[in-house]
Amino acid sequence: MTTQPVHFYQIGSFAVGNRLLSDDERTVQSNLDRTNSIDSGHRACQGCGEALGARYALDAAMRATNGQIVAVNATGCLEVFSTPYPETSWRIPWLHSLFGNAPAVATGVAAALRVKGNRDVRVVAQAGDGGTVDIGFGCLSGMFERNDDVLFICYDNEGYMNTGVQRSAATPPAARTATTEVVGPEPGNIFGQGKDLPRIAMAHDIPYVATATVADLHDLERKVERAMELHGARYLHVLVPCPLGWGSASNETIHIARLAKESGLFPVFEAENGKVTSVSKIRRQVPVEDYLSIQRRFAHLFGKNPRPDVVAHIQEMADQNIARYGLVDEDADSKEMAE
Amino acid sequence: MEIPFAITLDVGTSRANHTGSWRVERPVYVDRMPPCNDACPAGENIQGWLYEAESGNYEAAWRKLVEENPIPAIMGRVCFHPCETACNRVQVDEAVGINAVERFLGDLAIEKGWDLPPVGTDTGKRILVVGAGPAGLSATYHLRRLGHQVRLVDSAPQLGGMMRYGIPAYRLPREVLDAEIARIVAMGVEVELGHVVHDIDQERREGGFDAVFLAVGAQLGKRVNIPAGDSSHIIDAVSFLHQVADDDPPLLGRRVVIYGGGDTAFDAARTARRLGATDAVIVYRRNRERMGASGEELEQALGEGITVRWLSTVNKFEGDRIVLEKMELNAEGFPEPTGEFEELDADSLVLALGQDTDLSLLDQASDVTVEDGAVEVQASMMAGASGIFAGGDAVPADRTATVAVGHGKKAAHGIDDFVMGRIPAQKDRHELATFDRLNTWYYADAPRTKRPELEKIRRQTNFEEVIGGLHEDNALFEARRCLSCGNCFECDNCFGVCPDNAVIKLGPSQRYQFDYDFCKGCGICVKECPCGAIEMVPERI
Amino acid sequence: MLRQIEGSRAVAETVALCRPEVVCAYPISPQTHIIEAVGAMVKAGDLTPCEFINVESEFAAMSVAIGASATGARAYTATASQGLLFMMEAVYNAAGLGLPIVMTLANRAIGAPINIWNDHSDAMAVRDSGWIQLFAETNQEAADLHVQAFRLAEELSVPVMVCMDGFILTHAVEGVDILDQSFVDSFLPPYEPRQVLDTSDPVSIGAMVGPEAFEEVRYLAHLRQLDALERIPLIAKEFAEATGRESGGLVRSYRTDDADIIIVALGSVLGTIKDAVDIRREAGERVGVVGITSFRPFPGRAVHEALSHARQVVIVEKAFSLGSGGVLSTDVAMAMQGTPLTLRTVIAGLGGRSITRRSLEKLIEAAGRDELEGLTFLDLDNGAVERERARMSATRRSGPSAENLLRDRGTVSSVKAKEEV
Amino acid sequence: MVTAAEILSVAAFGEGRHAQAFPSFGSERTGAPVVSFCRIDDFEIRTREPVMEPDAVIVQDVTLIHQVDLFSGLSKDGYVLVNTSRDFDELGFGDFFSEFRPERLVTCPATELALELLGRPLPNAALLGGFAALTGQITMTAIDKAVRDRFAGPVGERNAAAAAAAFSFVTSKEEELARASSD
Repeated sequence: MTTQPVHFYQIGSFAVGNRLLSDDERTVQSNLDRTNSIDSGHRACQGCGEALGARYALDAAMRATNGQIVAVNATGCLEVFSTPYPETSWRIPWLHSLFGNAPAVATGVAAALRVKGNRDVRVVAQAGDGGTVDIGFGCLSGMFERNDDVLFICYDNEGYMNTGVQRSAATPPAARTATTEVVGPEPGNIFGQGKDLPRIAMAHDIPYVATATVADLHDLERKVERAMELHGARYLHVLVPCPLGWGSASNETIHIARLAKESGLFPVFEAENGKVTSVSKIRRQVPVEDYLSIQRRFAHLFGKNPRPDVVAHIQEMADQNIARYGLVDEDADSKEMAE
Repeated sequence: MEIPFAITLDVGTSRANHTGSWRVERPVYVDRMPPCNDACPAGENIQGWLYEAESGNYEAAWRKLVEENPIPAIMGRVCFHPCETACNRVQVDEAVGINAVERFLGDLAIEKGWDLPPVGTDTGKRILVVGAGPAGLSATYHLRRLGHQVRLVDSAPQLGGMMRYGIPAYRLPREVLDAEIARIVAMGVEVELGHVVHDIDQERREGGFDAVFLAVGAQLGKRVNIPAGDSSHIIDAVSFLHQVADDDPPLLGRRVVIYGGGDTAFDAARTARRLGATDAVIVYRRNRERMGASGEELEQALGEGITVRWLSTVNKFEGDRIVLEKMELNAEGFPEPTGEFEELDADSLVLALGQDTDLSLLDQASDVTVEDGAVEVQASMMAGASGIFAGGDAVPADRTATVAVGHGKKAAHGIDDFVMGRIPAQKDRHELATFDRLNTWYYADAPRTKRPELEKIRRQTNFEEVIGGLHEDNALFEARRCLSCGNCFECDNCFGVCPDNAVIKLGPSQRYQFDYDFCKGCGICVKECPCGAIEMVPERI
Repeated sequence: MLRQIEGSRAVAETVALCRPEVVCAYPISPQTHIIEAVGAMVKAGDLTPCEFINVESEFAAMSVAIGASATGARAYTATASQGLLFMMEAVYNAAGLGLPIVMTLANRAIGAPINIWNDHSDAMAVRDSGWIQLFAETNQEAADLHVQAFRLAEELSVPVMVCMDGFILTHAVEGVDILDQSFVDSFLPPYEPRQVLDTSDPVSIGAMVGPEAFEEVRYLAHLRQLDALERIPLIAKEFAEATGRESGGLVRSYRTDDADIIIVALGSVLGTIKDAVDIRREAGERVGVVGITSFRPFPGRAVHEALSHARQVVIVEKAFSLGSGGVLSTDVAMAMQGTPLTLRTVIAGLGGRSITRRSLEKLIEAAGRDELEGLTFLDLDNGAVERERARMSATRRSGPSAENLLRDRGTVSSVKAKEEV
Repeated sequence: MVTAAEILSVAAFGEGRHAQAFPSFGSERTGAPVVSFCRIDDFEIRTREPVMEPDAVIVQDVTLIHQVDLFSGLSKDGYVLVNTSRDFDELGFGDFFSEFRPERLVTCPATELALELLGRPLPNAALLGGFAALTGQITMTAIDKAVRDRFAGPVGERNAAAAAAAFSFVTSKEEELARASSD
């Protein structure tokens, strides 16, 4: 009974680590010997969710493969802030080619490793949402369709942040960006269905598709580890809030990611071979207002001329996710304990 | 490999870029005062000993506990645990069962025969402690640890004061009481029982004591004038309970009326039931809300078949009938007579209307102020400048054993300063770790399946001994429910959530430190610290 | 072994002899036969170990090659025309990263109007990308150049493009001597990457370089191109000694010793030009030919030496820079600075227009009479042009020129032709 | 047609001569009107221009003759082989070939022979057999070998048979003509 799972209830259950856990039960991030695949001195903004997400994901991948990781990077914030000559923050073999071709470059790396009989080294490709859902979309779909042995990670901050916060196909409705200004009768980003890449990826019937946020490290690391157990094309979509682009406080990054999940706006789940195999239930459900109202990119929905209609519309989107993935569980606690 | 110029770079080189210079605020680690510690009259470092208990290190936990309070097994039973009322966890699900864990640790210590910490090196100072109740025993313990010799006197034949003569055995088994007292006595204490001090100055002079601690308690049951026939049997609760404790219980008959609404009234009532009374009726002039005793006690009493007559006073007691007058509360909430009467069959009436202190021993004492039956004391618990200290029920404060234990500790340190000629050191308290400073997301609720069991145990704690306390596993569970308010419990959150790897983990129980070369001051660590043990402070720019 | 085979087949088999480890395929005429043949060899297990990857675009083809090359694999692909333009960004990137990829470019025109036939517009569009560009005159040379290309690319860590005229060479069936494996293995050592993604020695490849170093990076790349000017002739020489074949090199001269008119050109048209030259020589004209094999790096000195003794140089180009003129001509002009030489540019064979020996003879005659203008378009249908210009000036909505021109031409039946005679 | 030119070049190559075959490059779809060329020479062939003045024209698809100028550049001494079961008059050339040498003009039902011997309307091999018979520029042996190189096994057999059939068809036609003119 003393060995009852301290893990996921009681003191600091959801924290990164827990001194009461044995080493092998600990997250990668709680370990002194974590690789810090992306090291200090990078030029990301204060509170950058992408810098955090990248370290989380790659450190986990490093542990899962005993350090046998090669990373390919699309152009974007992550690439620019990590490798401005003469300094790089990467501690792993890393290749940047172009904005739109990361999946294909990764295919090439994987092919080279395969042809050289190097089975241990695994390939991770990473890009922001622009490099994934927009300019890199063709190559990504091709990589999926060929089922190349690549884990592709999208760090989704819902816009082109590196170029000064412009709209991408991952920008949510009503959000203000430099190319969807808050002017005219329908301020902010126009309503569209957006590109739901995780579901598009699932439609390729690839071995593994998962979503995660920087707010739940345990979940993120588990998913990276699962992805590394599998071969073929795998896709991980990580929500990484951007204080600069979202107009949020630098210390809110994780909090906002959490609200995105708890409101249902960002469903966290995993799927194998095109079928959903698990979802992270909402633990403390919040209305979308809680999420929207602390981001200046949505300020116009609550300002002088508030737009309850738009907020309601966004709430509908959240409710649709909740229904689609069954995010709300009557007995959330015990569910969460069961996990 | 010889790498191409500029296009290709050697790994990790960005550490040359000290992004700490971007910072306008810096995070710093702090320790805050947890509300439980803050609320504990005995000044226990509750968060501290729970921290040890969490890892199953019970002896360390117990040792931390007895730093402040030498009688945890007793307190784990009789304390009304204001700590749990203050506990921040109330706002997550429900309070941590601190009292239950305390009792568990106390009992375990007795079972394992752990010794109290060693006595301090002899200072040659002699201290007289008058009264061997919780205050006296607590003072004795702390004085011995400070290296002073202690003479402990009490008028009663046994040590324990009200813990023995006021609190019934079903709440505090005598073997527990004896065991914890014996541990203190074993520290080397001159004990004289059945000794009544008449003149404190004389006693001090003759004994050559450097200081005196008065912990005489309040053993005189208040009496009121109730018209009664000669045959009618009236007794005050203090005497009643004392006689029970002496195994010489008075005969009260089958129908007992207890007059009063405090803890003592309930102790008396429940004791009467245990002595065979079929009807034990508590008569109280106010209503439930204004009752002195804890709701917990009321529940337990009602559970035992005791009945309460609210808003009633005893008007007279003739033969086997008591006449009650109905009362009503006025605007200020004071009870006023209504002129309505009713009758109640009774064989005896127990008066539980509060206690008075016998301070006659101070009559000769110079510059000691006694105001409505209590000794005026300063922060150091010294009454005047004479080296006479007082605590427990003898001074104006809540009359609980826990308060008394706290007084004893405080007085011991006051006495220490006094006899060693030290100016009392000003202890600055940490800022309070309020709930709003916590990030409770990181604390999961206990699984629903587990809760009933825990609640049962929490309820049992102050209840009949026939039902035991926590056992090791659920004690561990309970301890681990602690939020560690305001004090780092090494959850690695700051270490993990820093986007700049600017937190250095120092290893087990070494906590962390910030790497200000790289910390950009984003503040995520502060926001995501579960227990609020980090704060942002402006940089000097 | 000498065989009568299609040019694409000859190239495919030679590429296979070079043991490429990763080959990316995306179909576009007239390159398709090459990649099909390589794919078949991989699938049949005749080329192994090799990963043959069917990609979703040319952009992906070059990107896959980039990833493979950076991981230490010998990478190959082929493309043409629009395909090259679609992969353009990656083409520059491969060169910028110094990855020794070899690519066959089956030269083809660029639309609109869409046109699948041969000219050199595609090669010219990427001449500044940092790739070495070698032009093949025959299928034999096209095949041989690939072996030299891999050697050169890997020695210098620079990507190499072997340009061969679409259809004219790729689809022509003629005698080609296919090298044997043992020779290729001895000529082309295994790929030793200059930089590689290696978990035991990690580096970050593809950093962002700002103003403080970008110019130096570019200059260093330029110096590598100059190194290539040294290596190309040596590799060709070594190749010639082993095979007895004059394949590759920087420039090749034909009957220029006493020539006062020299025709300069790239690729397969050189054969027809040589025939025309022989005929004009019989008529007593002192005319010769200089073929340029290495277009990038441009062998300025070699060109200067080959031409300086002539009186007039006529550059026959299968591409031109609209609004300016010849592309090759500009490079030649740079090489001939300070000489009294007369330079004439002739644009010919655009979009697959046949360059006939007849027309070339006329051209040479005209040159001999000093009648060539600075810029001439060979066999241009001036009538059609004039009619279209008239249409355009007459009506705003005159419709697309291409279609109008076709309508002008119409089709002629055998019988009608006869009647017109 | 592309295949025919290629096989012819291979046949010539087989006889130790230089040969060059290439299509008039068009879309890769079969069926689209295609012209392809073959040069045979005793010296290296350098030119890349299309054949402007053919010595012989083989018409595989007779329906084209009224759409495209098939015979431009063909000298009066040129050879013409048309894939049809009809004769030139029936094709409606009128006096188009009046100045040509009649023994160098022949029609041959290559497609019908192919259908008969291959079971598929692929007249290439047959036309080459006819060409060998008509021109004597290439031996039937070389054609036979080239055809068998191009098509393996039974398919090769049948194509070779079709070529042979056409060869004898044209040969006998030529002999008829010779007799007729000698009469």
